[in-house]
Amino acid sequence: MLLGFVLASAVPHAVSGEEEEEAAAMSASTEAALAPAALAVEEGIDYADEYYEMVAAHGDHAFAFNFFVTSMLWTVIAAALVFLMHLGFATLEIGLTRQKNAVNVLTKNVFIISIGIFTYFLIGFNTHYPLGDWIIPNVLGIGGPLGEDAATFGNGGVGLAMSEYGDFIFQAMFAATAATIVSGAVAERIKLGSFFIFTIILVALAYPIVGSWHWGEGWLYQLDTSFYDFAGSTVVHGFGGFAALGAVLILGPRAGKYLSGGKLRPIPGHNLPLAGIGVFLLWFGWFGFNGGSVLSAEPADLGLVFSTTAVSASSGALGAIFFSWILLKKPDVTMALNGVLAGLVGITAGADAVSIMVALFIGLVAGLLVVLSILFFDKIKIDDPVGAISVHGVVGIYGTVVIAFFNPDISFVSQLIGAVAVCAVAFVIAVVLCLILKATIGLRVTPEEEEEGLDLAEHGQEAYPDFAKSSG
Amino acid sequence: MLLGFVLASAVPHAVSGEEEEEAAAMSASTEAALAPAALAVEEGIDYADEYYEMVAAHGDHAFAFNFFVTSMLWTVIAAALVFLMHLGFATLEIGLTRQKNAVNVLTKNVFIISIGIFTYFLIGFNTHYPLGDWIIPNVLGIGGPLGEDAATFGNGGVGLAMSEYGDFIFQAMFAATAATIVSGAVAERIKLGSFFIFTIILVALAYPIVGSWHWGEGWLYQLDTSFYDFAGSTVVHGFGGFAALGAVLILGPRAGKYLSGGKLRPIPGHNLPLAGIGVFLLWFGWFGFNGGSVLSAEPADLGLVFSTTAVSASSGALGAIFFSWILLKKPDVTMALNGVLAGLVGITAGADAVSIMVALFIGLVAGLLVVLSILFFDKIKIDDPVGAISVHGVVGIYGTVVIAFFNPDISFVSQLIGAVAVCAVAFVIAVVLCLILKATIGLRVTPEEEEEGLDLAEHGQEAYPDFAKSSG
Amino acid sequence: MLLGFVLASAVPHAVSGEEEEEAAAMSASTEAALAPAALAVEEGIDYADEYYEMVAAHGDHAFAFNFFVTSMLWTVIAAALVFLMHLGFATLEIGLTRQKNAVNVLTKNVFIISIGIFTYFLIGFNTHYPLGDWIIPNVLGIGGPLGEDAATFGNGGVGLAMSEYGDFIFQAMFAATAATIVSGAVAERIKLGSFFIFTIILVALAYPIVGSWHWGEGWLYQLDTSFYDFAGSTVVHGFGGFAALGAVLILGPRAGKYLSGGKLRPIPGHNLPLAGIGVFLLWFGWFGFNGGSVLSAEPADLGLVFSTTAVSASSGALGAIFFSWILLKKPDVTMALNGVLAGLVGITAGADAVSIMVALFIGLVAGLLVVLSILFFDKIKIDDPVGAISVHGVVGIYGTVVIAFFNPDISFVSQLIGAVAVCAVAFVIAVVLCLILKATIGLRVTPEEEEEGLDLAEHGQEAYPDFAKSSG
Amino acid sequence: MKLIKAVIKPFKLEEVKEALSEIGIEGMTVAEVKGFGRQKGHTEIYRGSEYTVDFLPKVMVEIVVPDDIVSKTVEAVVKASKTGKIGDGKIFVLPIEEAIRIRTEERGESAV
Amino acid sequence: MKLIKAVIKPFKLEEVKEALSEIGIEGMTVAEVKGFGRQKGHTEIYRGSEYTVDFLPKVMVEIVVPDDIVSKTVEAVVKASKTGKIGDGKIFVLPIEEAIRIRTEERGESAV
Amino acid sequence: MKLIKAVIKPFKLEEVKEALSEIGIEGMTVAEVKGFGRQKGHTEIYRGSEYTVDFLPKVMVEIVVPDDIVSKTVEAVVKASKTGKIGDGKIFVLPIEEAIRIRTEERGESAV
Ligand SMILES: Nc1ncnc2c1ncn2[C@@H]1O[C@H](COP(=O)(O)OP(=O)(O)O)[C@@H](O)[C@H]1O
Ligand SMILES: Nc1ncnc2c1ncn2[C@@H]1O[C@H](COP(=O)(O)OP(=O)(O)O)[C@@H](O)[C@H]1O
Ligand SMILES: Nc1ncnc2c1ncn2[C@@H]1O[C@H](COP(=O)(O)OP(=O)(O)O)[C@@H](O)[C@H]1O
Repeated sequence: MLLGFVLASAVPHAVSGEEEEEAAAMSASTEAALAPAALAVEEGIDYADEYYEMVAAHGDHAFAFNFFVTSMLWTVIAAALVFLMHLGFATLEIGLTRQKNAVNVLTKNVFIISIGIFTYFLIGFNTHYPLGDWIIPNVLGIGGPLGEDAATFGNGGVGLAMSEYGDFIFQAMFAATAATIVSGAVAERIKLGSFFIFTIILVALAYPIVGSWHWGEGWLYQLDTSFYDFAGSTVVHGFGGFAALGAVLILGPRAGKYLSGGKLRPIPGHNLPLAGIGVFLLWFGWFGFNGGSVLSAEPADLGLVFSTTAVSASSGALGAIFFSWILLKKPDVTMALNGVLAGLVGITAGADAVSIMVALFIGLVAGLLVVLSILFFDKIKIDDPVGAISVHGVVGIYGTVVIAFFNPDISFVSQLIGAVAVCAVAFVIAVVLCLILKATIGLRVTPEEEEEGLDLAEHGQEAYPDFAKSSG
Repeated sequence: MLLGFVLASAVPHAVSGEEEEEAAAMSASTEAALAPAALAVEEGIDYADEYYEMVAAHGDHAFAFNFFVTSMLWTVIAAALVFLMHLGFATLEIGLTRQKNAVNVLTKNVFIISIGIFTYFLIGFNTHYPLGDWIIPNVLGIGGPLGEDAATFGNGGVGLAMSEYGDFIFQAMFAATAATIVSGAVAERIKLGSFFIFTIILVALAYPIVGSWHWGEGWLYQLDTSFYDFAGSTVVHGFGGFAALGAVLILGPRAGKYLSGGKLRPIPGHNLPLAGIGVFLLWFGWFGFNGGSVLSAEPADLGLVFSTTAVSASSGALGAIFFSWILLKKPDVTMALNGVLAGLVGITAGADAVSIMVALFIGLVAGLLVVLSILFFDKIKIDDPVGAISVHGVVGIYGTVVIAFFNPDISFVSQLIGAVAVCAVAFVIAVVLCLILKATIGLRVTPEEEEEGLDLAEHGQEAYPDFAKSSG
Repeated sequence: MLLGFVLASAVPHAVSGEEEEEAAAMSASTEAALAPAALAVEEGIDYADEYYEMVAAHGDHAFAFNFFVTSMLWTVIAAALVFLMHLGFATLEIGLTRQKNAVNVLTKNVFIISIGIFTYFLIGFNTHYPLGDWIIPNVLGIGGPLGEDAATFGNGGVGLAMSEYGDFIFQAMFAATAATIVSGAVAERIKLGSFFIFTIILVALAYPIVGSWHWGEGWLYQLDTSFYDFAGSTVVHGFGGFAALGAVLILGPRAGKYLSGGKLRPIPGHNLPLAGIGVFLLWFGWFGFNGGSVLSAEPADLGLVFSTTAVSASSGALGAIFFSWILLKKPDVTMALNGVLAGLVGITAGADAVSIMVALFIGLVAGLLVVLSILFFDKIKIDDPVGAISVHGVVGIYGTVVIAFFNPDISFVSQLIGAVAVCAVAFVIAVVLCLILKATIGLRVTPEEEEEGLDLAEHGQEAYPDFAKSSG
Repeated sequence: MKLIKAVIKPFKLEEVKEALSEIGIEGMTVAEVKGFGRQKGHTEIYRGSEYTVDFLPKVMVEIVVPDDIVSKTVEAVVKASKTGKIGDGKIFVLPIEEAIRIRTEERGESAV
Repeated sequence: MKLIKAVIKPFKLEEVKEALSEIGIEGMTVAEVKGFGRQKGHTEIYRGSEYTVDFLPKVMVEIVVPDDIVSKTVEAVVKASKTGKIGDGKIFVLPIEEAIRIRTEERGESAV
Repeated sequence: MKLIKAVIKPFKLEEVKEALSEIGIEGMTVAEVKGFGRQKGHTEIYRGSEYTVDFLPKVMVEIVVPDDIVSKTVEAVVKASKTGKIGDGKIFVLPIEEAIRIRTEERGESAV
């Protein structure tokens, strides 16, 4: 008997009187409830039947339904893991900046994830995935809020084994990432209000529009050989990294970092253990970022993606540790931390498209690259407190392009086009936005506020009021 | 062939000699083990058969078994996520109190989760779910330890797709929450020993008894239209929040907070980034708290619940950020943090019973409400260092009642009865308990100990011995 | 129709042109994609069919495939949880040592997990699981990198329901644990370079070789009654704890701890809340450590293992809190933290082999034992900043042996043989390694470097440059 | 002019500040210090081992005042900071030869 | 010899140090302090309640110099630390009776 | 009475305290400071850029003693804190005009 798909009742599940009575009856039968299940099966008691009916309702698709259930579960768990990356970003950024700005950084990060989810629901999701509903074909589609009937079974086959709610919540966690990346780069000097406006536009509009070119099946997807970016080395990290570069260019470096005479005075982060916590949490969350991007619980891909992700992060760390030790004579722990992240960003484009051995190589090179890139940007006076431009921007492009050499189905040209197009647009959007903010409400705090710290100046709060501060 | 349900062997799985030999034989056949599975299927090798037998043993219920497996997996993962909320509570409370009490706060939090699980096993679970075995019908049942045959398949149909072990471990993580909520409100002045006793009684007895009225299918469940509280806005958070109110009333405010002449001297928390970590972890864990309360891996509800939870938290944060910015002229980060929690508590009663758009609204109002509530309690000299009474108590009631306006199957009157009854009883229990403790072993440390800090006074330890302290 | 197992295509999944076109076509059909699934099933639309085909391809094994999918998902999630334990170890070690060494400790911990995964891929996995391919039968097998066709379905029946990728990534997270345990014990005085070399040898060779005796089905497995160690009380924790003891013996105590005249001057950790974070994270991750060791999503074992793990940790904490309160007159929070860990290590050998009530007892005794053991090692001048020798070594052996009294299928003699053999070998390896390092590049920093702190001496970095330091 | 150095209990700082404000003193400089004295330190415990912490947290207040209000100042500090319990602290009076206000380069009594 | 105690704004420390180095002063000791003065503290907010923080972070630099370079030293400090805004700080000059270099046990001016 | 200000290496504090106790000195006040002197600072590295930290952690011990035990005290401090390596620190002796014990309002030598 084919009962129809009970889950399809996409209106929120209310508590209906009858259902409750049934349930009451059921659990009142204490003995039955505690009986060994073997018995249950033999006697065919209600509760076993209940599952049966639910699943069996799918008839020939019952197998598929169970696979869908597991996949959907993985999707929401992966969403939670990606959510936790925002704590990783927050603690990394707090740790690598000064204590006088810690409240400000925390506020920005709470805001970013909140506005990210909020706007992704209202406009982002349906802009990101126009499903053919373009304003400018393959370039621009603007959508409204996520629909109310988003609990559907089967949203695109094995390749997207989740309901639309699942898709929404997973992608919503990604959306805020772009702004978070920028946050780290512009820290300790940007005005809170301006950063809020910048974030809203970046997250609600820029990210989903640009993202629609690839994941929304826009023009990058339509290239002869599709642009390939598994979990977003380019469309998430590259986008964020180059938006950061644009913003920093307009904003300028922190006061006191570049001295007259071309000398550089580093501004050490105030809590390296906290930065370390951030990186471990990011690595942890990345299992959801990459693993969830399998978009189902397909075990072959899942195993491969977890393995390539972990190995690339590891070799990124090792590359950065030993390279910084040789290059700088000392093992710089902040380089080790950035090495982990470089390994992760580097493998994100191709986590399902290369072998573990290749992942090991990709990560190792990412670890070297990020060290050089950080040194380079410091040299040309692009002041990026957390290294976001290098980690996400430079390594994002690298990771996107490098996989063309290891997987014959991926086109070097398409990868280059995609990476450059996305990053260039991100850069331009950020520059334009920052110029407008600068010309209107102002982009940067005053030198006095910067000196005093944004916590007191903008929030009237101290992050650590009980501790004596050092000013050497 | 119907082999019976092997999982039903509820006695702990021992290692039997034969099984091992079999296993040895199997993995010794290296080549077979590494052969592509396609081959495996074709040749019908042992290990594929082994699964087959296990699942097929359920005969017609084989579909159902797979659904059960996934659901049970989700239950234990959700339990782990809720467990992590206790780290969230711990860091939030440590961050929002002074450094001189950090060891004390940490000790309380390690104790709470430990005694919570411990007593929930020994008495709580079977008191919470009397399964009809009442002493006073629908009001009071006292149970013993969880049974040993708790590995059963099918504990209540789709609505509770987990073994009793799963149910136990998931609910055990909730049990300690009530005490944790109180912990934050009474911090920095309660005697450790008294707090321990208070916690034991609250967690081992009060919480499960009151909880049995709803989740144990007691009188609140028996109302004409059942009281509805999906994951516990009232029965967990309201309960904890009003127990906190009762305790604080007897305990009094921290020394130095309310000055003569009606003036108020805030006592800033010593580590706001740590408080931020706490809130992010709570949000993360709440996906298990609400998501796990689906009580199965049913994908429709799961997607909806994750989405409403995330969106409500987001709009709670945004509501609190902008409201505090307007009201207080500065964006107070501690209000932003409480806004997230308010959004979470607010949606907890109806996470599966409203649309995302309604969740957005519920969270937004929760964000405003919590700001006003915190200001209010400070005005009437109820000193609550972390805002627990407002976040969990006030918003808990709000979240419980508000859903009646959005879901026709939920009764406003039932919601009001439930919320008021549970909160009132929690309040009375806490007041009585605290009065008894005050009259006997004493509830509060001496003024000297409070001044010196509970870490030195009660523990003879310092949380941060290497850092210089500030006393301005 | 039997299509064969698509997942068996163990070569990394590339993006093939046709697949993409198909997908494009599919999601272009917007309406269909959003239609309620009930409809979908009725009309038999493509995407539902796609699942169907994938699963149905397994023919009679389709049930089994779904179970495998869920199990494999659990394996990778559990791997991520075990990964997070490394953040737990890192923060615990940072918190229990002095601020002047925090950068050094963080560096070590980033290195450990990275080199652990890195070498486990290149050599460890296939050394750990020789699959009969021994050099010295049942004692020593040395393997190469993990193969490229590791995405296979069915790697050992219900008892190992994961692909080899899954097995690799889960076990890789364990591998680094041994070195992490040592890290805590040798903290604040070991040379970074020497520690790196020590770690590489321990993790890449010693751990997998010794581990192969049990989990690789070597001689311990071949005992008349197999040695039983569910998730590794001995083969992970005991191994690490006794390696730590060996290393500390050669390294000696930290300067200033043992004064002339037999007096002891404790060296308090600089950040107890951070240590608390570490312990909560370890507890959280342990659900993956023990739960994942079920090696499938078998719900009966999963529920039992989560329950025994949580209850044992709880009673470990309570045991240590009250015992230290009675013994030392004050509730020492570091003892409470070690109590949690003792409860966890204690139950690790038998988490699936005892009832919850027995787990409660095992944890309680572990909590007492760890307090006594820490006092004992301090008395005999074995300086172990984090208590690793006691928590992992002593309690590891205890947990391994004690289960023989509760489970008739486990042999006391086998347990003793296994525990002693593994721990003794770990101890000897560590002693020899440290002696060699001492004689060559040097094992310990100079007294001046130790005094100044390893952060400045070895890294030229400060963990908390903005905070004033205290030197009382 | 004199420099009055007062070592007091930390929680008395607020009261001392107010007492000084009341008698018209508009400036002071405060440092966190640790004191060793007749008031013995306390015993702490760490992982089972007891040890004594000899140094207790104190606050040192430095106030430069014209000669004529030295005794008034000392009295104000004593009154505000006294609890009568051991460890209340000390006041030391030192001679000052010159005082300069950086902002205006004023010198002498008008600078303080 | 004199002891010059200068209370300055924290971000001026680097400049003061360099100014002193330039006139050949090779030693100084610096402490984090908090200042109370005409420069009023700021208002902070915490959970909705405003409160004033009266004490502002300052740095105290102590420099012992031979008598003959006291005024040069004072001038250098003034020049380097002056912003002209309220709260720039003070310099106090105190007599020193003896100075000893611990390492060599030298005494007097050669010790500083 | 004299105020003895000793700037020493932090890890010598314990020894200095014991040396002073031995000669019967029962009180002292200690502050964390940073020193700049002939002992050059160290080089640190952060994200690939080197920089020098000129200020080194030191501890300042302030001890008020009657005139007659000044030299004994100075000797005790020198002995306990000397390593012979650069950066051992300085001792300065300043005149004190008055000392008051807050608790008892005793004045003069009996107050210290
Ligand atoms: N001789 C001294 N020189 C400098 N500071 C001192 C001296 N004696 C005491 N102090 C300071 O005064 C504080 C209080 O002194 P103490 O002897 O404990 O109590 P009381 O002031 O009640 O006699 C000490 O903690 C220390 O900071
Ligand atoms: N009488 C005083 N004694 C000691 N320190 C003082 C005194 N007056 C001011 N100071 C210190 O000098 C700092 C600056 O003084 P303030 O009155 O705010 O501004 P200005 O120096 O511009 O007059 C104060 O913060 C305080 O540290
Ligand atoms: N002129 C000075 N005034 C105040 N403090 C000084 C002076 N010279 C040195 N010091 C303090 O003494 C410490 C040690 O001095 P330094 O010149 O490095 O070595 P040494 O004492 O061995 O000559 C310095 O770090 C500083 O704190």
